[in-house]
Amino acid sequence: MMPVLNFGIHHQVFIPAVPPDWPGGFWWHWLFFTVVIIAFVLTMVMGAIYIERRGMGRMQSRLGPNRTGPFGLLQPVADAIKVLLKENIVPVKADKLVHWLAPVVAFAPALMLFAVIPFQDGALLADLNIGILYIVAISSVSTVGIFMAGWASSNKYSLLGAMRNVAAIVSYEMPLVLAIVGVVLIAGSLSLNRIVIAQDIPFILLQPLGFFLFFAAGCAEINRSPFDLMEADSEIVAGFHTEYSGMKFAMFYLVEYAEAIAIAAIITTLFLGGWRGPLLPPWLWFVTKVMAVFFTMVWTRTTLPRIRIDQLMALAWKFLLPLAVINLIITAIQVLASWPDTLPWTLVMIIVNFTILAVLVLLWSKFFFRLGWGRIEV
Amino acid sequence: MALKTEPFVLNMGPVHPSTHGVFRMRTTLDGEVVVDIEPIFGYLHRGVEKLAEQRTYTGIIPLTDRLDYISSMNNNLAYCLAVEKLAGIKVPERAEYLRVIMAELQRIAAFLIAVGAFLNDCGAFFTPFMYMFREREKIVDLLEMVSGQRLTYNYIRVGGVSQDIPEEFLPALRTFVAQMPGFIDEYDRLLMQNEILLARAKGVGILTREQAINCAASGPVLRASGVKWDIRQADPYSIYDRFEFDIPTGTVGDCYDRYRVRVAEMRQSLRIIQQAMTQLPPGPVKAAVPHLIRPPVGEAYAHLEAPKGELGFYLVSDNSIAPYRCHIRPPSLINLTALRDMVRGWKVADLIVIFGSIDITVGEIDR
Amino acid sequence: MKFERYGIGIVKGLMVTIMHLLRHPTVSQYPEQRLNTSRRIRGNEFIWDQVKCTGCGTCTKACPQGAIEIVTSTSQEENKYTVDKYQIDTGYCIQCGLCVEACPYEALYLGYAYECAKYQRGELVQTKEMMLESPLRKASGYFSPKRAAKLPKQTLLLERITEKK
Amino acid sequence: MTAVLSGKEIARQLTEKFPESIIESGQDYLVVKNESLLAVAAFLKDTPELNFDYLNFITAVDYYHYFEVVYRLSSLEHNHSLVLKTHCADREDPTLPSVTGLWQGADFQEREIYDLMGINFEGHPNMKRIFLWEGFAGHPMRKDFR
Repeated sequence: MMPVLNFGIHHQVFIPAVPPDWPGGFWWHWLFFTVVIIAFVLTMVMGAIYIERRGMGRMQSRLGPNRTGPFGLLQPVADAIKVLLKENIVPVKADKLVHWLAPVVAFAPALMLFAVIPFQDGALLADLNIGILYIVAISSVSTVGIFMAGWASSNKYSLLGAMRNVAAIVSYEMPLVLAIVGVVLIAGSLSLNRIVIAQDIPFILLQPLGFFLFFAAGCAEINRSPFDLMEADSEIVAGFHTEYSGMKFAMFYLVEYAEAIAIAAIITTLFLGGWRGPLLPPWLWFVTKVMAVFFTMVWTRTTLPRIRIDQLMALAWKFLLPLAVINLIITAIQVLASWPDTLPWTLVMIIVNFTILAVLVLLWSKFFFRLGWGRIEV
Repeated sequence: MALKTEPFVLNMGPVHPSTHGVFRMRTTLDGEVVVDIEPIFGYLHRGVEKLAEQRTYTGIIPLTDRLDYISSMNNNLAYCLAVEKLAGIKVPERAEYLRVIMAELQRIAAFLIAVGAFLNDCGAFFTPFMYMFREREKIVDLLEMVSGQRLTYNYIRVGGVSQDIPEEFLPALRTFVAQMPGFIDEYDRLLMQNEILLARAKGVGILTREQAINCAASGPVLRASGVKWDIRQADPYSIYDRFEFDIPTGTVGDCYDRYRVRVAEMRQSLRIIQQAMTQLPPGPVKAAVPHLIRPPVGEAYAHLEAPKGELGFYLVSDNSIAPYRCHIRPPSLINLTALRDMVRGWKVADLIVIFGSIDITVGEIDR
Repeated sequence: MKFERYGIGIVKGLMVTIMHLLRHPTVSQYPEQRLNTSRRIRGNEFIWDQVKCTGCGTCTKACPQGAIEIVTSTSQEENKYTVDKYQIDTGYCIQCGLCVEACPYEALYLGYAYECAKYQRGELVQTKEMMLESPLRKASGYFSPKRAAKLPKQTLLLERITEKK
Repeated sequence: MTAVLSGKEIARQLTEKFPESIIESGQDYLVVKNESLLAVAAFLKDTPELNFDYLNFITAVDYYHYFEVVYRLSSLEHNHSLVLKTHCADREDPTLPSVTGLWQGADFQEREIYDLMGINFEGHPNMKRIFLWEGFAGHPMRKDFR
């Protein structure tokens, strides 16, 4: 049975990983979804760039790009063409091979993330039963590419940016994973499709603290503001891609947005009910939710200043990590207690969970969280 | 700190997004920590002081526009005060009031840029900058209306101002003064209590009271360190003794205090404009001053409270049509004296924030 | 227990930015939408009045940049100079307006136009034939209230934006 | 209003303490010998009733046969000011003691004077050109600079 054509049926039955009996086996499926994913990612990135630039423009009391095409819709295309036609400049002292390889290494994992994200019920490249583990494993591989870029550029700004990025990823992986575990506990599966199916009510209501932690850690992971230290333009010029131009820069630009879309898609899948929703077709629900999450990222980027590297670390280890552990324990207790799945009990749960969020965040920031000293005697 | 690391040198600038012009800092970093910095100037050196020795007294006014190019009116005023002191020229009443209005409008505009750029350095992605520029645009509109230029106003003359304000100026100014406090409140809401900004700016880059005085810091930098010293009240020039206003001061002398002092000063400037607007008398706007001024032999120092600090002109006359020596006391340059002590031990990110909170204009540093 | 610092500031800031989505943008679309400049704009053209100019050269002395060149010869009939050559290098000009201010006969004005970029430096030199007033080359109202009154009113951002507050 | 202290008044106090240090004194200025500059400056800064803790600016004026270096001092506490001057006759290698030890604010200004006027300040921690590049010939603010 091929999941491509039979959306919404196969999830009750466990599907063994045997090749279907049509010619080509999994290859058609693979080909179809690879094309779909690349098209989807590229389109979504363009949409994201458009939303980011226009939305940010309007929030900053200006218009944003509005000259290319109707409402400036073709601006991402124009940007892409411009960047393709640019000269590719490589610094003389750069490590040529690594410099060339870095964008590719960064770009591939960003695409690979989408392999396990369900666009509709069962509509995904590989319904891995360890989907979320796969995501956790793959999402930090981009860092290798970014560090390669920073190292190979032989530029001190690039190196600083790359170092910051590695430090941030290493720290933020922990609360990120722990926040996911809460969801996995409730859903009882590691497969993203199963998690979506388990969400009769979006998990943001059952896991508000988990959502908050995941959003913060996710933003840090993909270096969106206020955690955009690795390309902090006012401090280290452009961070790791200072020395990149032309198509290679475009790749990094693409990675940045593809990762943002990926995180938004994961948040949608884990917390917002994925493709589920009334009236509209599932894929439209999915895209809408992704864009809504992305808009929130744009919104925070427009408003918030950037935090410092030691504060970033402090936030990860002293704030997000303990809260994530507490969240995990509370979720485990809730799951073990196995509250009845009826409406009044669910409402109580929602209220309890939000209260826990508010109380924990306030208590922690008031009594336990200290940023520490910023100055070091030299 | 058992890990032994090797410091490296990073040249920040002259082309860098947040060095506010062509300014260069030769920083020695140990990882992210700033071990040492050496500011390097001179990329915008135009020899204004030497040029001034070859120009007529009136011809220097356009030059002063180009010192601190975001507060041209204050520069014009400082220079004209010095020449008036040197030549003993009395300025008509109306001109004095117009000067005060223009100088205060310019001060608000300059502080808007200072605060916007500071918040931008903190990493707020251009949003405060854009909002501040929107307000500055309104001021620039007003100043364009009276002077005909948007940046280098060249409006204040020796013995008054170049021409009277047009009749549509006062109503527009009234609207502006009525609107502006609302906008300042909005900026306060935007970032004043933001936790991230507090974490980034509070306690960062502390300049103690003693050191601020010893380093001859002036303006908001000095006041943020808790020194109640504003030349408008300490040594009133023009007609500032007729207005009521407070001097906002900080307590700690960190970046956040400097930011807060600037925002508070905008409100005080609005108060001054409001008073000046209501008291504005009719009359001539320029004293009878010859085209080529020949002040008697002597010297004069006139200083005023520019947005950056104490801006002074030290003029020596030899009774010719050009000054024998024209020295400019640049507040931006002197405020930077303490930069090294302020940033040592902080991170690179703090270096940018501290530097942004001092608020310099390279046109004035290098002259 | 004060809750001032625990997220309230961030939420306030987020509210300010999101509210701006509902406001008018403050920008103008330049080539299509032109705002009126100040009536006293010091544009980068010069308008020279052939009749009023006596060739006294005050403007040359007043110019801090030395951008004005004037060559005169004494005329036999009238008690006045004839201006043989009068040219301003707007490449040197800094639009300070001191020449206009200095002119005792109101013979020199700054232009109202501001789009006078040229491709070559030589084209920036304005000779006396080029500087005559014409409907295409309007004079600005700088130091001339009479002319200023005829020019269109300046667009102010203050009035153009209809935001609340 | 900042009170301008009479140079003559200060000169009287100074001659008691440092005899033969004053060259000339006027209504609002005071010219001291350059060898006693540091002592006078320290006295002006540290005497409680004078307390000149704020150095407004330093500049130098070239009078062809000598350089005049001008220090304008203020007291933020008492709100008074004084112009202190000193002369430097040597044109080839003019040297003055640096006041950076007393007022750190003199740092960049002394470097500026060294750069543009060519007056060497002894005791300055980092005496090198500030605006012009190393290796620039001459000092442009001198009147005979071509």
